Amino acid sequence: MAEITLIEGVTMALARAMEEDPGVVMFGEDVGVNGGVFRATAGLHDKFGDERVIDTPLAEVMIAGMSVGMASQGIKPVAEAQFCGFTMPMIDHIMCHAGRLRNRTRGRMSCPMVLRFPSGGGIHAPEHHSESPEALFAHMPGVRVVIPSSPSRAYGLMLAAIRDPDPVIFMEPKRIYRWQKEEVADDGEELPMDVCYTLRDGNDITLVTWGSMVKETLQAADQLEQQGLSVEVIDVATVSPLDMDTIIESVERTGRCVIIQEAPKHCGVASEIAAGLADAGIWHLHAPVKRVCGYDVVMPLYRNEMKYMPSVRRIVDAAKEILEVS
Amino acid sequence: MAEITLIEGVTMALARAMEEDPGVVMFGEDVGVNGGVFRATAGLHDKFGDERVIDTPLAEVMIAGMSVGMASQGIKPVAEAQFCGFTMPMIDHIMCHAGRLRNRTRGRMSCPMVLRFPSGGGIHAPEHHSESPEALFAHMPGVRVVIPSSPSRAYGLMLAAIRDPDPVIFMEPKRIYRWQKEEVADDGEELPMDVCYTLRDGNDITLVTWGSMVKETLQAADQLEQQGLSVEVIDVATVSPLDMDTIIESVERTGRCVIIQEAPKHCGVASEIAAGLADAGIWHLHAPVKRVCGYDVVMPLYRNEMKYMPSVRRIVDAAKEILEVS
Amino acid sequence: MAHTAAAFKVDYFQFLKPDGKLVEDQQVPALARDFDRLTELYKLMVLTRTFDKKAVALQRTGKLGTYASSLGHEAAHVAIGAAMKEEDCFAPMYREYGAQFYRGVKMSEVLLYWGGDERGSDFSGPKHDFAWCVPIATQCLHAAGAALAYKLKKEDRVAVTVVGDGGSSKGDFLEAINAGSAWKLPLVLVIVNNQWAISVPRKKQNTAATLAQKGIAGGLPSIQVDGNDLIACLWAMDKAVSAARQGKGSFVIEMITYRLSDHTTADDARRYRPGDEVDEAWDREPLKRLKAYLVDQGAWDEQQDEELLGECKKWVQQAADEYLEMIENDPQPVTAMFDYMFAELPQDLIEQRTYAQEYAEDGGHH
Amino acid sequence: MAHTAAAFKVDYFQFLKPDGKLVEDQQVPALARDFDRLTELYKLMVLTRTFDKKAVALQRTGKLGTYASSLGHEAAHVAIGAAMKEEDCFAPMYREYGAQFYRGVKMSEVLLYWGGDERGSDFSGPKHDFAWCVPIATQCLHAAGAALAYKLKKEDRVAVTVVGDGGSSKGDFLEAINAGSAWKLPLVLVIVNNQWAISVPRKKQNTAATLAQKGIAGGLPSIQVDGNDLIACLWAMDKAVSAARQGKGSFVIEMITYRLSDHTTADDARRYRPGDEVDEAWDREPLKRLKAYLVDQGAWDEQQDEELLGECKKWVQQAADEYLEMIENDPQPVTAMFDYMFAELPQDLIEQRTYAQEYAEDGGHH
Ligand SMILES: Cc1ncc(C[n+]2csc(CCOP(=O)(O)OP(=O)(O)O)c2C)c(N)n1
Ligand SMILES: Cc1ncc(C[n+]2csc(CCOP(=O)(O)OP(=O)(O)O)c2C)c(N)n1
Ligand SMILES: [Mg+2]
Ligand SMILES: [Mg+2]
Repeated sequence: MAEITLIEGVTMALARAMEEDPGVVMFGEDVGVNGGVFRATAGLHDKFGDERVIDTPLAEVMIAGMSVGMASQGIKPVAEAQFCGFTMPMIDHIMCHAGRLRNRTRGRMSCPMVLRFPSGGGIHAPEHHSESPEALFAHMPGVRVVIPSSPSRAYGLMLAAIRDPDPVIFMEPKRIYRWQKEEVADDGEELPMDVCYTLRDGNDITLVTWGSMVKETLQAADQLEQQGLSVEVIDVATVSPLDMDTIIESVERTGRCVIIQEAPKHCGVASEIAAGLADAGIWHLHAPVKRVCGYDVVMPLYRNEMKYMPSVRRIVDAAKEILEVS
Repeated sequence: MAEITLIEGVTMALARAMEEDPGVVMFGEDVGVNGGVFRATAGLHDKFGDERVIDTPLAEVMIAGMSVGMASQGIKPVAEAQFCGFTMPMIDHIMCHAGRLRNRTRGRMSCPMVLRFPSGGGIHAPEHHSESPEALFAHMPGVRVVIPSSPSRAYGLMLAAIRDPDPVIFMEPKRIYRWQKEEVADDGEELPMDVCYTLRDGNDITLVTWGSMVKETLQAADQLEQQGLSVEVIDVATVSPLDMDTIIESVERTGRCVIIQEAPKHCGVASEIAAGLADAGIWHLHAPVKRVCGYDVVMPLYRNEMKYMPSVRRIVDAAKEILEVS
Repeated sequence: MAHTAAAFKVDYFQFLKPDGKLVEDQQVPALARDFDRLTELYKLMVLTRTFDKKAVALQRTGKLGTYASSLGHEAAHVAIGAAMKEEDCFAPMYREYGAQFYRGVKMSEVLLYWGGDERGSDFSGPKHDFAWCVPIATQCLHAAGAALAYKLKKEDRVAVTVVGDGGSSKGDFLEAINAGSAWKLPLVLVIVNNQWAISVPRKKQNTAATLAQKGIAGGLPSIQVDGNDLIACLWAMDKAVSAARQGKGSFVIEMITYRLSDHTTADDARRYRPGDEVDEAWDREPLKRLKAYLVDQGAWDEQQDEELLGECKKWVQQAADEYLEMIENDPQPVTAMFDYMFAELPQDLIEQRTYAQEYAEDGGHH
Repeated sequence: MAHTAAAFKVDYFQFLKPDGKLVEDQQVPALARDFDRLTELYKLMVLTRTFDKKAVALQRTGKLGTYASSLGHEAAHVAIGAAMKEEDCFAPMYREYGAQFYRGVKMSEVLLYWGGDERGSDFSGPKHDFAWCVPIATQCLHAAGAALAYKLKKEDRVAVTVVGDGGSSKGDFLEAINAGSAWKLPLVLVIVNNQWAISVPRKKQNTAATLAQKGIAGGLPSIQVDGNDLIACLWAMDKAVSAARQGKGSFVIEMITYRLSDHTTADDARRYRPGDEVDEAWDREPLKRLKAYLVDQGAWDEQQDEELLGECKKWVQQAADEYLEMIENDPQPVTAMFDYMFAELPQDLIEQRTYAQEYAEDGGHH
């Protein structure tokens, strides 16, 4: 069993899915010979050839629109947007068609496609390469939104996404593409797309996050535990549909919750989680629900990008603030 | 002083703005001779001619992208998307450029444009004519999102939007375009775009809403008041930036809050408001914060559309549920 | 060094003149003599027009929502349907009923759709055809995707899509042309140029001589035909579909016709369109000329025509009855808005569905 | 009736051959004899290449972020800048430094931008020029909007935009062509076809003979030129810009060149591109041939060339020093990410700004 990185987990799942289903094709800019600008599709072109690993013209509306067309006719496109910022032109086809085809036709048609792309900041990339648009997709009915944060979850959730009979937005946290290695068996086992993953158990406070922020959140948990606290850490992983039950169950025990999100704060996924707690979780809260988020500004160019993102200190401070409330 | 409807308030403000600033132009499909499919630009073509009331080719990406270009070069486009569903192709230019031009260039350029469109359901329109996408725009840094719900607010906020030096998304709740008449003076007075509007004072519960749902919310408030309750009703009107202070101040008094939203629930603006209460408002809450929202499904075709939308009964029941909590 | 890197032209074809006579100055395709096929299609054109009238009447009496008429487009639409095989894929815009009827979509389904009931899009006709597409021109990319799917699966199938003169300005259509070129897709892109996009006239879309020439952007063969001439439309479609099927790639056809009706029943074209323009357009309309030709050739007569009209009215009435019966006695329950969102309903939607059932009485159809 | 509705062609122009000789078979434009202009532009081409080398070196040594080289594009870029007036508007993609230098953008600003500092886009040059545009082809519609603004304001100004062979597939570019046609905009659309879009070769964008023919979709005059021939590029640009300024509408020019570098410093072109293709392309590169021509005509000599190179290196080093000085000793504070979001900062951002200041030490540049 190999020790692999998150991006290698993606690649391993893609290869596996292509092997088990001849209808699965890769579809996007530079996914072919080049193997993707991050090498997520590396090796697939060699193995599966031009007709299954398809370099497209440079046109995101086309990539999304044709994926809808292909998906409806028995091909399973795994479309790639080269970077998060370039999914914006795709929103029309995702919102108006991918998430609606089944509903529109009362089940006569469906749209089993995956749109995958590297998301988030922190790798010194140019403008529009560092956004975290999960909240936009999560607000759209009819599409699932998945964000793995470990090699094994990348593998298991990607398999689930490709096998799913409905459209899945699969966001890859590029800052942690190569952060951690993990032993992952290429056993074809998928992971469920409707549960949160509890990474660490604790009783004093619940930290909820997803994507790259799992890194800082675990570091913050370490610091808090060094101070004698017991910290629960939940990786949401599937932001739509969202498993509020796991989060509420945790907050029932801890009474305190900080939600950590890289995206801008206003109308983000963190707000949805906090809103869920303000409703079903309220009787268990001992303190305000804090959100530690990106600011409501344009993601800065790379020299200041890490100042935009929630730091370990910001997380720890927010946690301490609500731990002081008795 | 004339008694006018909400849409007439829009038209009156457009005419006024065009008179006071020769750089203001209308830009969109059918806005010219036809005066817009809802007649929002009626009369403007006659008065201001082809060069200021501009029918465009049928291309939303173009309308948004050219508006950005015009706005950066001394013209103030008031762009129209014919219906809410057709703003999706515009998101790319709004998110990637309109909201960023000033920031990108450290203030060297700016993007004073308005994107206005009829929003929401309830008028028996075809598919894609009945969406409420405010949460998508509210999540984007650098753009304001405004939704008036009365003739006077339509007039005052539209003037503010056009005069604002930055981009404004102006959503017109089409279901109440002609619901109520109000005396509105064409006095050129704008309204602030950073405050909530308290429509009714009360002490037992706060109902928070915006757009067309103001109608059902006021009716629900009537019913609750008939039962001897004192109900505060807040029209958010400007969902980004959001004036949480007014809402929190109200909930400090009432201890109870229901938020009513036509859009799907998941990651909507209602969630942002509830999250704000879960943080800064938590000590004042006597009960869970309830959200009465559209379901997380595709807006149904018109025969079932009113079943999708929050009904007066759903609002009243939610209010009663949290009023029972002591 | 200067040389011509590439040269192109767009040819225009008309075989049947407005007066019902064949053009004299050129070879007319063999199908002009295929009276069986022509009368069959003539019948469908008459049915389509009869249906159209009924639908407008239903809307006017409050029994149907907004409806997009196909008045004047019958030759173009029927030709599109007639050139396709069942296994081909059609990605329509929203008014190509003639094509859809040919392919097996039921009239009652069209009514259900405009009557605000999703079941209208669960076609009896080809299960793989796309439903009506409201976001203009997006359907062109769905057709391109379908065409690529067939090519990858080595199936002998063609995707056909339609866009309007207005929609031809949209990036989706232009990207579909480019995709057709990039992959040599079995894709036929038809522009039904009816001169108006709601109130915006053709000349405001752009100042180019033709819309067909947009195909040249991708190097696609691109032609114009008289869209009121069934023979020209069908000849062009046959040619394009068979070229696509033979692996020769994509094709653009501009069919020049005229929208004789308002844009939809929600529109009032008198606000922006001169009446005499419409009157003149009636002289060129497609049914009259095809009938004149068939009668002239002895393939049809007045009595048959009257009988046909009577039958069409009967069928249309049946469809209307079916539709009205369904929405009155078998309306979709509130749960129907949940049940097709996903193959398997997620937990949060199960809960919302249960809650919605409690409020099933609220917000009835108004 | 069949007739040709419209006919088109795309002509190709080259005046200066790779060996530095003028073509013999045709009239060469007068500017081929304007040695003052040509040497001025040659100097800028050399400066651009010198800058490029330095920027790549800075990136390789960790002092600059990802950088998009302009190696091989110098003739195309410099010609674009040289044909414009100051009051015209340039909407670049991301590597047209030659054009920008001509217009007054400073080399240190280019470095600041790729160094991850927004101040690089606060150009010293024309304040109305658009900044670099990362979302491919979106700049084409900004240029079209600018052109419409000038037209509405009756200003004598032209908007010029550039897109790549890859970007020419995108709807934004195609809609901009259509807009140029619809309003007869003072708009020049340049396709700098360098044969590659990262790893995707020109032939995968589409199978058409030229990219220029996309302009035919809007009926725009559309030509191809040798993009390594400064004279051809400048002649075409002069012609297009002056036509636009005279109210004759929009123009499409495809400049055929070659990307001699990796796509950006983040790319390794050896993964997908045959080395001999690159070697051959070096034979056609733009600097060598212009220099040979100027030397041949007695307008330039080796000694001048050496001096020029020395000066260019000096200027480039100064720019690099300025850049490094600024990012080291005058970095943007954390508050800078708030201060340009709106003309007036809303309350919630004022609060976030204050909070951000408390954490100003965190997340330093890493
Ligand atoms: C993307 C989008 N924008 C706007 C509309 C609103 N709309 C519906 S039909 C129409 C005009 C279409 O004109 P054309 O393409 O010529 O087709 P026609 O209706 O004339 O057949 C418009 C603007 C829409 N449905 N979709
Ligand atoms: C909308 C969008 N999609 C994808 C990218 C990623 N990307 C950056 S440059 C590039 C290739 C551009 O090729 P081309 O247009 O030929 O220009 P060139 O870089 O060759 O000058 C791609 C795919 C992007 N910046 N924007
Ligand atoms: Mg039309
Ligand atoms: Mg290129």
